[in-house]
Order: sequence, then C-alpha cells, then structure tokens
Amino acid sequence: MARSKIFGSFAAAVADIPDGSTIAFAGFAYPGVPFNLIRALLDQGAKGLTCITNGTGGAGADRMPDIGMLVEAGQVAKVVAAFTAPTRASDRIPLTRYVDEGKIEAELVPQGTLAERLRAAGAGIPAFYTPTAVGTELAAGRETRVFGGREYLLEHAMPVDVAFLRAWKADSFGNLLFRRSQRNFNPIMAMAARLVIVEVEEDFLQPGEIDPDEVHTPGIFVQRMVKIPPAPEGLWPARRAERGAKA
Amino acid sequence: MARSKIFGSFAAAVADIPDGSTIAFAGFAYPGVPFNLIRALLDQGAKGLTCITNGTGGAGADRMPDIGMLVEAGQVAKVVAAFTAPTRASDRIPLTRYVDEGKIEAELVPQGTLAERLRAAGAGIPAFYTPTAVGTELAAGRETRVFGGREYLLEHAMPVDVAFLRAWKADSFGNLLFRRSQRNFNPIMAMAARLVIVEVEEDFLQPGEIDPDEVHTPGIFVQRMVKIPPAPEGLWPARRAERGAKA
Amino acid sequence: MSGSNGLARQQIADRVAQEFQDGWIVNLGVGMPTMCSNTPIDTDIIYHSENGVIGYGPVLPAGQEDLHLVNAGGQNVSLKPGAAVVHHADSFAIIRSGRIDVTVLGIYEAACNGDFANWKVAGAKGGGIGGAMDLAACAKNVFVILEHTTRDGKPRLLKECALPVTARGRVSLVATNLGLFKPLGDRFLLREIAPGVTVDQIRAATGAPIEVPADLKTIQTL
Amino acid sequence: MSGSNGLARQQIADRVAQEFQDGWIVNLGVGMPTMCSNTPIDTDIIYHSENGVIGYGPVLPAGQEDLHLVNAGGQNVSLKPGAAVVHHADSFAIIRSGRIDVTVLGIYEAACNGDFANWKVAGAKGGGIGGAMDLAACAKNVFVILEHTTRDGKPRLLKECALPVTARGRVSLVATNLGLFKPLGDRFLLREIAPGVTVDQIRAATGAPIEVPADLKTIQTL
Repeated sequence: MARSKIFGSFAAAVADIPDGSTIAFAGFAYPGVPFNLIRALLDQGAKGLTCITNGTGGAGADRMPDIGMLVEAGQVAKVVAAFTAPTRASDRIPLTRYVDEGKIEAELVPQGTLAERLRAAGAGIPAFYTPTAVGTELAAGRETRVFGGREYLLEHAMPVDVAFLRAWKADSFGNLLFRRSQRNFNPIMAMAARLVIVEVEEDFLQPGEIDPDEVHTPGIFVQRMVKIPPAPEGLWPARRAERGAKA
Repeated sequence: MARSKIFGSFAAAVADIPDGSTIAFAGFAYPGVPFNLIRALLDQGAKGLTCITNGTGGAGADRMPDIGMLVEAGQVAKVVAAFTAPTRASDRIPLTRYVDEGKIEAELVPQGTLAERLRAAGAGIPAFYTPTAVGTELAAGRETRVFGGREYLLEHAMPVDVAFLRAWKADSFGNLLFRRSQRNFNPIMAMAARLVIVEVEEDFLQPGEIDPDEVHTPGIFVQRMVKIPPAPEGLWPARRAERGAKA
Repeated sequence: MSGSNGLARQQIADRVAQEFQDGWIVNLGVGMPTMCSNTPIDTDIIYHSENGVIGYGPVLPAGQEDLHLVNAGGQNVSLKPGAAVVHHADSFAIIRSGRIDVTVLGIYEAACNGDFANWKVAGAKGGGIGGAMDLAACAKNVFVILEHTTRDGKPRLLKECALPVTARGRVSLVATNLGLFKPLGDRFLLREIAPGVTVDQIRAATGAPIEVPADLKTIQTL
Repeated sequence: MSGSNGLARQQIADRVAQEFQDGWIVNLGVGMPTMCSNTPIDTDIIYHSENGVIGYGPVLPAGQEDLHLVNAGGQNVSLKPGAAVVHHADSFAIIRSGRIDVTVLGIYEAACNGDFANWKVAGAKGGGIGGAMDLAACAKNVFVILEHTTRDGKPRLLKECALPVTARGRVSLVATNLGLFKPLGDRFLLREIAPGVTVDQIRAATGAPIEVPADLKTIQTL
C-alpha cells in the first residue's frame, strides 16, 4: 500500500530539493560517497545550499563529483566540515578561494564532533558536552562546563533537511547494508535527516532477504533509493591503476 | 600473544568483582539477560553493589536468577532502573519492601534516558539534554534548559565498572553477535563498562568467522567470556509450555 | 450510574487501531494497547517496540516462540519481512527524534489539559516508567486507553491529574469503555460514544466538563 | 648547523612503533604516522581508524584493493581476522571514551608544555582538523611526529606554539629526525638521540630548553 521508495533516476530523486536546503553528504575518502546524487544535484541546480560533509574534495586529477564542484557551480552558501582548508599549505582545494573571498561561509568542526552532532540530531538530543576542542581557537568565546574536574564544550545537534547516502545493498523497504568502511557517516546522516536519498550498488532485494540482525540502517529512515547503473552511465570509484589509465 | 578472553567457568569470570562495584545487567524480558552470571554473582557474594538494569524482576513462579535475588541476598546498596516498583498496585516485586524500609536506594530513570546515559558514558559524553521527563516529578528541582523554544532536562553519563552480557555468538577475540531482541541494552552496556563479561550461547568462533560488517559489539569492548553449558548445568530460558511443565 | 458498561477491552483497542494511518510507525504499550495489533485493519502499519524491534508481527503460538524475540510487553512475537533490530539507544533515538507516529499507552488518569499519569500509584515510593515518559514526550501522537472509572466508580478523566504525571499536554486521544475523547484544555470533546451508553452517564462518570457535538456519532464495533 | 640530518622518515616511524605495547589499540594519523604500521614489531597491535575500522592490516597491492575499505589516510588496507566495522559516531565514541591507547599524529609544532599544532597554517582562514582534535583530547597517549625544523631551518619544537593548537598539554612523546623527546613543562627531555646527531645541533635547532640525561641513548635503527 505504501508508495514505492525506488526511483527510476537520480534526477527524479533530487528534483524537488529546494534552494536553501541543508544537505548532508556521506562518505570518507571514496567509500560511501554518493557520487551519482552529487552529479544529479549539480544538474538540478539548487542554490544557497548548506553542505554538511567530512571534506569538500577537489584534489586529484581523476576527480569524481564532489562538494567542491557544487561550490564552483555557485550552489553553496555554507560548508560545515572537518576540513575547510587543505592540511598542507602547498595543496589547493576549490573551497579555499571562495572562503577567502567571503563568498561562502565555512564552519570548521572536529570530525568526532561532526559525527556526534549528527547523531544527536537523529537521537532527539538538542545539545551535549564534549572534551574535544577545549582550549583551542574553536572553543574561543564559547560555553564550557566542568564535569568531574574536566572542562567540556557545549555542542548542539545538527539536523539536516536531506541526506545523500551510498549503500551496498538495500531491500525495497529501505533497509540498508554498507560494506566495510563505506559505512562511515551514512547511518548517522540517515538518522539526522528528514529526507534520505540513497544510491545503491547492488540490485534491490525483497523485504525479508536481509536478516533483521544485520541491517545497518532500518528502512524507516529511508525515503528514496536509486540503483546505480553500470559504468559509464553510473559513477563507480576505480582502482588506482584504472584511474591512472583513464586519466 | 594477548591473554585469552575465554574463561572456564562463570565463577572464575566474576571471582574478583569487589564489594561496592557498579554493575550493569543487560536484558529486556528474557532475551539477553545474563542469568548464569547473575547466579555466579549470587554465589560469589559481593556486597554494596549498585545495579543498573531495566527492571529487577522477581515476579513469576518459574523465576530465573535476577536482580531481585541479589536484593534479597543483601548484596545490593542501590538500584538504578526504569522499573523500581510494579506497574500494577496489586503486583509485588522483592525490591519494593527493601526500598520502603529504606534499606536500598532506588533511582528511577526513564528507559530511554537510562539507555542514553549508558551510551553517553561509552561515548565520552559527560552530559546531554533530553526532552524526556520534563514537567514531571522526576525533573523536580533539576536543571533544565530551553533549546529552540522547547524545554530539556540535563542528564549525566552513567559509567559502570562491570557489565554482564548475554550474547548469541562470539569469536575468541570478543566480537559479539546478538540475536533478535536479545540485543537490547547489551551493546551500550558493553561500551559503558570498564570490565565486560559475557555469557555466550553458541560455541566460540575463530577470529575471521564473523563478518566484520555484522559485528554488533567489537571485541575491543570485551574482556571475559564464558560458554553457557547445556541445561540443566547452564541456565536457558524455556518456552512458556516447558516452563509450565517444570513448575 | 445507569446504562451499559460500554465497550469490552478489545473493542476499545479496535476503535483506537482504526485511527492509525497508512505507513504509520506505531508503538503499543503493555496491556490493552497491545490488543490494537489484533485489530484487522487494511492499513500498512510498522510496529516498533522499545527493545529495538522495528516491524514485528503477530504473537506466535505456544511451542513456536522464538525465545530471542519479544515485544515491549514480553510477548514472543514474529517478525514481518523487512523488519530490523537495533539496540536500546538507537531504539530510543527513534523515539526521541519524533519518528514514532503514535504511541498508545495504558494509563491511570487523563486530564483535559492533555496531561496523563501512568507510572506511579498513590503512596508508592518507586514507580514503573519503562519507556512511557520518552514515548509520551516525543511521539507525534499520544493516544491513551483506560477504563473510564476506577473499580470503585471514581472518575479517571479529570480536570487535572491527581497522580504524578508522565508528560504534560501531550495526549490527543483518550479511549475508554464509554467513548472516544479529545482533550481541549478545559474540557473533553466527546468524539464518539459507545453503543448503549448515554451522555448523562458519561458526565456523571467524568471529573471534567464534556463537550458534546450536535452530530455525536456512535462507535462502530467490528 | 652541522652534523647529520638524522633519521629518515621511516626510521622515525620505526622508533615510535617500538613504543607500542602488546594489545594496544593504535590510531595512526595521515602521513608519517601511517608508516608506523610498516615497522616489524612483535607486539599484538589493533589498528583503529577514524572511519570506523577496528583491526586493519597492511595496505593491499595495486590491483588487489578492496574499494569499499580505506584507512584514515585513504589507503586501501586489508582487514585482520577479528576485525570489526562501526559507523562514524561509534568510532568517535571509542576515541572519546579513552579506549585508544595511543594516537600518533603528524604535526606542525610541538611545545614543551605538551601543546601541539597541526590543523591550521599561518594566515589561513580555514583548517583541516579531521579527527585530530578528538584523538588529541582523548587518547591515553598522544605521540607526535615531525621534522625537527621547517624547510628554512626554523625550530618546530618550541616553548609555546605559535600556530593555533590542536589540544593543550596532551603530548607525551615527540619524535623527530634528530631525536626522541618528552615534554616536561618548561623544557624537553631528550630521551634518545639520532645516530650522528649532536646535542649542540639539537639545542641550536630547538626553540625550548633541552634536558640531556647523563646516560643519553642513541636511537637503534632497524
């Protein structure tokens, strides 16, 4: 009776995302990055976006669709990330220039705090205390509190409008499996979002084909899914050698 | 090179638990309750215990070892639970008399707050805010704070010295699998504790036999495990009909 | 008091279950609320229980129980295809983040200001909260079920709760053996009345004003 | 400055890896720290990476990479038997709750008061923190690795950090190409010196006092 969660195209799955949305992008390095959904969002053109992500990417010759491209396309108003500048002064990422010119706001958040703020949003916890960043520039002027003789920083939940995920397997109800380090931010971003859109690597399974004990993200968190077509139509990360061959 | 985590008996696994320990007992109804470890603790006799548990049990003719028995044995100083009295006035649980007589302190905690306080302890979060219990007797005189126009209650992490778990399968490194609703408090109590002792239903597996993606509690959280022998030596919950037959 | 005793327990649960909408995630408390899952309704409901089970189905017959699987009431339920299990912290993350469309709770008292009480009896030192406070504070809809009066005939629907409350102002539907009520602040709206029961009977058995709509409907029993 | 340039990068990592104790859970930062896992040591180490991998093993050769699996440095590693994967919030729960025995971080500056800096270069508006602040604040031991001086010869071991710090007072071991140091508040203790390097050379290259023990040992390279 319920409407199908399976969409026929990435374009259809992201069509109604409005300007000004806050979108969380899963992934850590290549695994778990929703490359196909990012490309669809580039085509869709929503503007004034707030992008929550570990990093914005943009380095490397064999670049896949990334937040840096959304930045370069003028779609981004703000980035919240654990990396808002490269770690080596000699590296460049697209975001830097926009931040330096004041065109984009960048909020730098320690990776664990980023994860916990997303988790808090998905857990109905409005705020919590963490030891991370105490005594640093990031804590300057902010509220801290001592528990058991140690100083902690107050952090707020980070709810998001939309989460873009990439999963290994899914059943048609939306139960998701992630493989190896593909899991990373995916489950917690799913919990933090009102609308969860997933690109799925394997063919959809029937409900009941995934053991309930093995589900990583329950289907109640998932609204839309798209099967990733084979390359070159679908985007798949390649081995280093293959990437070299393409470049 | 590391010392084996597999112990030969429940008695050996609980032998050195000192008086005054704070112990978390997993389980919700029958599934996931460490019956064998509770019985071993009754035999071991540690006193002045603080017991963290969803409920203390003690009802029913076919009673299995429960926190109520530790209470009756005079081993308990304090209980922290989501049920410190029966929900029907006509029911009786062993704890009630001891609390009424002032012999045992009882801290009543909403079940979700109990779970989140344990999770916070295991996540290095000293305190957090929750909407639960605001405006009730449990919040009387306590610190609240408004976020986004809604009032929330400050709650503190609940670290524990020892956690007693019951798992379905385990490998010798301590990676645990729970089956169905056996999972309940087990994983978060494992994360909240310094010493985690597990009774395991199936024969131990070799490291590598559990898919890393399917692990519910990683072995780094587990210090001691004991295989549950077949009944009657080991304690196993029975079907209702079998329980009736026994009684 | 004259008139019918109104609905049987399963009939109250049946009426509540008919409020569930297609696709809802439903959490049923122990006791009468559990009976809602017996009601034959043609909506697609996902049952969630506090211990982390999402998508459970009917109770299994004796001898066929899965001893690793219970719902919040400790009943050995089955799983529907597409079910998933999470741990207790994730289960209450689902609750606190507002993803439960409705919780149905068995209670002691309901007030027309939307308060209710279900965790502590008069004079007790302790109480039994379970997950009720989390559910009551955070579910999108809070429905409560109770016998309209105590065994000795005293009203349980009140202007203000006498017992310690579970949550304030959260109840949107009160179902009793006598009728279906909506708290409106200073009074209850009588949405539907049980067959054979009179409005006077309800007024006499209630500790708060009752508003009766001109087109008062009678509860259709299944 | 005269004397040897001291240790090669892998040699610095080798010396740090010899500090790991049996059964330790070790988190290696990007860059030189990653090289610690190349060191042949006969202790049982569990490698944890921020993205939720517990128990990873050597980097897989080109062509054999598992594209679903990387460590914190984005390298396609393997898994050891007994490995487990968790999501990002659980991974940092492990970090914040103090279960990482040691984190080894590549840094810009270390101070003898135990502060260090590794996330923001001078003049930059943003920075790259990754998981370093969580690890630095919460790991049981914080070891840092860096070249003893900048490319133009300025000291990186200082009395106080000039760059914004990552955490305060948490460093217990500083490893450079010139030696192994322990911050002692107002000075560094020179625990071991690199072969061919002189104490005078270290003093000239360091922006903080150096305490030299009477029985100064030379680092044994593998």
